[in-house]
Amino acid sequence: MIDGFLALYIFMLAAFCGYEIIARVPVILHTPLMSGSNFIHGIVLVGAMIALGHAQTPFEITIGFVGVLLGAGNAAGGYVVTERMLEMFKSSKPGAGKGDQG
Amino acid sequence: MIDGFLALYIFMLAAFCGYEIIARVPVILHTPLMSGSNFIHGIVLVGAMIALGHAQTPFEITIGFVGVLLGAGNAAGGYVVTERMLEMFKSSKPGAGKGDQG
Amino acid sequence: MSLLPTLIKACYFLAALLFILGLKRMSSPRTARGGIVWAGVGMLLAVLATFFLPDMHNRSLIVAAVLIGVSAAWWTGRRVAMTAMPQMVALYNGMGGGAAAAIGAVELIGYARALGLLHVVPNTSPLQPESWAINGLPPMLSPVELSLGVLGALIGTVSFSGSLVAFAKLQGWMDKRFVFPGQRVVNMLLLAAAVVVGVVLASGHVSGPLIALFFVLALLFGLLMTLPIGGADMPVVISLYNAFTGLAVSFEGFVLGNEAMIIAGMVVGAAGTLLTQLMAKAMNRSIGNVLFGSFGAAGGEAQAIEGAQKPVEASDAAVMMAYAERVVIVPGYGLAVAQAQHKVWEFAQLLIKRGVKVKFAIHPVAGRMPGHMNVLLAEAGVPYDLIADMDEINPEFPATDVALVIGANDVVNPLAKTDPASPIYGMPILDVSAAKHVIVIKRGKGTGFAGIENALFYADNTRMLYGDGQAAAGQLVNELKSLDD
Amino acid sequence: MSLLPTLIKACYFLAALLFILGLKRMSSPRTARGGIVWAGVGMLLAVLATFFLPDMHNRSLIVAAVLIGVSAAWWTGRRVAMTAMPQMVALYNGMGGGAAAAIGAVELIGYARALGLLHVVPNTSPLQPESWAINGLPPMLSPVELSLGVLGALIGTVSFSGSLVAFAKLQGWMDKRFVFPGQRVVNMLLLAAAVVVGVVLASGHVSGPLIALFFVLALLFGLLMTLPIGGADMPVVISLYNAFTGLAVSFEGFVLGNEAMIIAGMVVGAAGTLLTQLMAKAMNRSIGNVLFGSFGAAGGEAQAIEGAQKPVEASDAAVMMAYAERVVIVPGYGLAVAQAQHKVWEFAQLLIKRGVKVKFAIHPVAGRMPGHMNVLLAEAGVPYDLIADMDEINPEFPATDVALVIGANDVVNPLAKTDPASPIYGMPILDVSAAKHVIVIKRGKGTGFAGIENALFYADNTRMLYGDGQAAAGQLVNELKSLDD
Ligand SMILES: NC(=O)c1ccc[n+]([C@@H]2O[C@H](COP(=O)([O-])OP(=O)(O)OC[C@H]3O[C@@H](n4cnc5c(N)ncnc54)[C@H](OP(=O)(O)O)[C@@H]3O)[C@@H](O)[C@H]2O)c1
Ligand SMILES: NC(=O)c1ccc[n+]([C@@H]2O[C@H](COP(=O)([O-])OP(=O)(O)OC[C@H]3O[C@@H](n4cnc5c(N)ncnc54)[C@H](OP(=O)(O)O)[C@@H]3O)[C@@H](O)[C@H]2O)c1
Repeated sequence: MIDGFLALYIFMLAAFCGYEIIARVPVILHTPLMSGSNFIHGIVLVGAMIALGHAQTPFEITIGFVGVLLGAGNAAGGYVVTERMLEMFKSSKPGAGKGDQG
Repeated sequence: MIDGFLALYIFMLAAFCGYEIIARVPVILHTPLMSGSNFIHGIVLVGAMIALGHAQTPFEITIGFVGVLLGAGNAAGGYVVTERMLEMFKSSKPGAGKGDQG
Repeated sequence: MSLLPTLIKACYFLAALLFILGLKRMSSPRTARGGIVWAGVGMLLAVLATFFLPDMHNRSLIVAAVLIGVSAAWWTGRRVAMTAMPQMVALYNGMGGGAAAAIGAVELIGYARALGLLHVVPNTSPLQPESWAINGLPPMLSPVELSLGVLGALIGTVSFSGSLVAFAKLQGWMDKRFVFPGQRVVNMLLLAAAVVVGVVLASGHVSGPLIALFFVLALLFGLLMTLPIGGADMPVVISLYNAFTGLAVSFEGFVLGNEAMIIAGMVVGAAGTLLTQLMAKAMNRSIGNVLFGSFGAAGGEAQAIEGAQKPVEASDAAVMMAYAERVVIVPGYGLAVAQAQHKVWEFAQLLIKRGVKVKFAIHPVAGRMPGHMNVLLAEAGVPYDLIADMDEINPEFPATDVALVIGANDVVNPLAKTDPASPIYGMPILDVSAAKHVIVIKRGKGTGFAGIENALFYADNTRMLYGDGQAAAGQLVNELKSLDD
Repeated sequence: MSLLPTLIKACYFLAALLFILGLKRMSSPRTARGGIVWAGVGMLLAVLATFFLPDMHNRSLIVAAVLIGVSAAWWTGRRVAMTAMPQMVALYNGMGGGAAAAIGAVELIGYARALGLLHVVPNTSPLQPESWAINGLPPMLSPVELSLGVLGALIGTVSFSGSLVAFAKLQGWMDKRFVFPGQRVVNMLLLAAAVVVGVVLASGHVSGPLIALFFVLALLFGLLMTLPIGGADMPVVISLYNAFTGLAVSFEGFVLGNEAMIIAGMVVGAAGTLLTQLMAKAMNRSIGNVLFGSFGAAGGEAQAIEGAQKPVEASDAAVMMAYAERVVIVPGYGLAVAQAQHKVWEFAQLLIKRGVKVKFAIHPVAGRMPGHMNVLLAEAGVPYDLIADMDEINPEFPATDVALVIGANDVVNPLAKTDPASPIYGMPILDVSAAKHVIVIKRGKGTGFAGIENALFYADNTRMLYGDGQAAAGQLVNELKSLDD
């Protein structure tokens, strides 16, 4: 559907973006970043939805259903966990109130 | 020729790449970088060649010819100037021989 | 292009943009919080748009699966303790890998069906180019699509089973490392077999049994590959599988013609690969060493340590610190296990009130994940400016009266400097033994992650305060309060 | 896809990859040199590949134009003095903008011809879809292509005429700033007119006269827009036009269906925009202020400065420094004008041989382009570790015996701290007046870029050594040598 070379360009540019954005990040953010990027590949949910939406035999539908289930878990879980971690980072900033964290 | 959305994706990703690569560059490299990126858009030469290669009337051919001339100037000049500047940066590194620069 | 598909495509574009912007914000502490929200908005947009794709069947099943998946993950994600974050990330990551594998499986099975090899009579023709037009699965995949689809399925499956093993290990469901002779050879053979079957599939010879074999091999490889890796190396491995899932998503996105998946997946793939390298570097290891190394397994003869550990009472320890000028608190994995961060911060606040200069010193690999201690101390409310990193604090130890080590072991082990046979030899450590007095809180004579003795505990200026981290910190708090009364 | 087009496309892909990698390397001093070479290889690949595109006519003309353009630019680029770098960059950048505009013009004219509006009978049919298949101009452009083509032509043309003005000004061909009342309004009207004509063109109403009008308006706007800007603000403006050209190239690349152009152009567009901002920030200005501001034009009443400038002989100055313990050399634009860097470094080496501790202090905006002084000193062979930036050196001035200011003015002007009416008020400066003695080399009582008096020259501890920078440095060298004899 996408011309092979165009896909190659997009692969390359996206890879550079990801690499450049992460380069020079302090160690203390490694875990939230890992979890944040974990959330971002939760976009696989969209693909699983498309797969299930076009599945035809019961077997395909079953696999598609499991796929959507897993994808939804990735997206939702990744979000919650990342948000919880980053929330704490925020409250530790000097200047921010020290009593308002969970 | 290129699907509009695909082009949009490529525009966006390329813009991020350019931005991310330049962020956090020391002041002393601003001029060589400006000249280096000036060289890179010398790729316009390729476009001018294509335009001239498909020009048909004498008027179009004239404009195309000027375009190629200008594009070639951009590419070649940008390269020479950048290379000369960066060469000096290199020789100023401690550890590098101090007698080998022009 | 009609309106609805254009709108849907615009949503996908926005989602990709928001993901990148979000990730950018996440990589700086100042803007990190907003970053995840931006990315979240992008995800919402993309998922909502997908519901409106034309020619989607099984919509009620989709809604049901999304609702179940989201609520289960949301519920566990909200409840889980901060210390269990690494395994949760592993779990969710494995789910993503599984989803990518499932997409690949559906594609392959659909392809096989279209080839008529499975002899299933579809209720509708699989060859309906129009209905798959925008983002559906093309019934006949091009060779490039088929290859990337198979590759994505392979990577996704490995990430799936590997991440689940990582989860189980970190969760404590699988304490022992599973090692047998020739393991590495078996793993390589498994991988080779999976690749060979994959190549056959990608060349268009798609059939049911072959698909099944392919996935079984990939699952097994992910499993066996991860089993021998020690629990504490897991963060690096999880980060690697995170990058794997990203790649798998990107490749499956290509097959589906979905640019948002392609871009988001590839961004994560690259970012995750770099993160993995950075993490391994912070632990003074190489990725290869993490994956195939025998960290702490064999090792030479350890240096014998002379002397005895000298215990101290909580009351004496409290007095020492109450009348000290400078105290540096060094937290380690034990702090996380004991969830002692709140008590420790309460104790530190009491000291500060008495005029003692208190700092927290955090080693880059203290705990079990990068930034582990920062997260815990931040949770307890310790302000940023009291927290020093290794390079900052090491020169200050000679001027420190008391270094209070709580649940840390490897990161303060002087053998890292002196014993070339030690598995942690060469790792930079926090130089606590340079302080005038050292007080160590731990439960007993247990070793740390590296499983080795610690010369610090036998040093002349070291006193051991045995007990659970939280309980010991509580005792210190009480002693300090009674001093004031 | 047959083999040749695939190979050509692969070359373009490699070129885009090499451009990005090259730019990445260029942005770190350690790898910068290699970066331009990588990008150069990419360019070579792309240009060579283009020769092999099928269905290209006028090949001999193409070769001729490339050869002429390359050799002319190569020759000037090799010969030009280091101090003239900014205007050369402006010139080459203008050429790029012009080339983009020319592409746009050929597209528009071809489109008009295809519409039959110019009533030219083409010798071959303009509608031959096959012959334009890979990378040629599509005879009928889609609305999006037409719009982006027009936009690219507009931006490219503005960059073309604007850059040429910048070149002329920096080259000294146009010394005066060209200002008239209502200038800003005229400029805005010009721009508006160009945009309106552009919109008409983009809506498909393409005709010969309209195309001509469009380019004339754009040319005029670029010209008038740049004329009032002071010569010393030019680096920022050039950087902006550099970004413009990048965008123009990207858009024209879209029309031609050439991904290498799209990507390289957009990368430069984004990078150039950011660079422009960073440069303006380093000069303590905003981009808007540079483009429309009246820097140094009006200004309030300047503070009157009491006292007189006290001259000094070269021999006395040389003795002062020869017996000093610490000397800091502060170069400025005058060093570049006088090309004095080699002599100054010779002088510094003589001092070092005598045991004097010598450092060079570089202000971020010393000279006329970012990094100007670094480039010059590097050219002369001054090692990196003797060069200090502002934040590093300012605390050291009180312990400095002699600060030797050579051709610097604004960057050492204390009025930036004390006089709110001064155009440079708020700019951080090098704190030379804190040194025990200050020696200033300049030709006379000329002012610097900001055109204002400098209180430093009247300070009690300042002595003026009048003369051309290179000549004065030569005198100092001779005096120092005669001291040793
Ligand atoms: N940060 C990372 O990213 C990361 C990732 C993977 C591996 N690692 C590795 O993990 C190690 C981290 O070093 P570390 O010094 O933080 O931890 P450690 O070396 O694992 O030592 C933890 C210590 O805490 C004590 N402890 C356990 N539970 C406790 C409790 N409830 N109360 C009080 N004390 C308790 C244990 O002794 P008792 O049993 O006697 O109480 C143990 O000696 C390093 O070797 C590092 O390479 C780090
Ligand atoms: N670096 C950048 O990117 C950049 C870009 C644009 C604008 N600027 C501006 O440029 C200024 C730079 O400050 P600066 O202190 O380097 O230079 P400056 O303020 O322009 O002063 C240069 C001084 O050098 C003297 N001079 C000129 N020719 C000379 C020669 N042949 N021999 C000896 N002396 C000579 C001049 O005085 P005489 O005529 O008496 O000799 C003049 O006072 C700042 O205002 C900055 O904002 C910088």
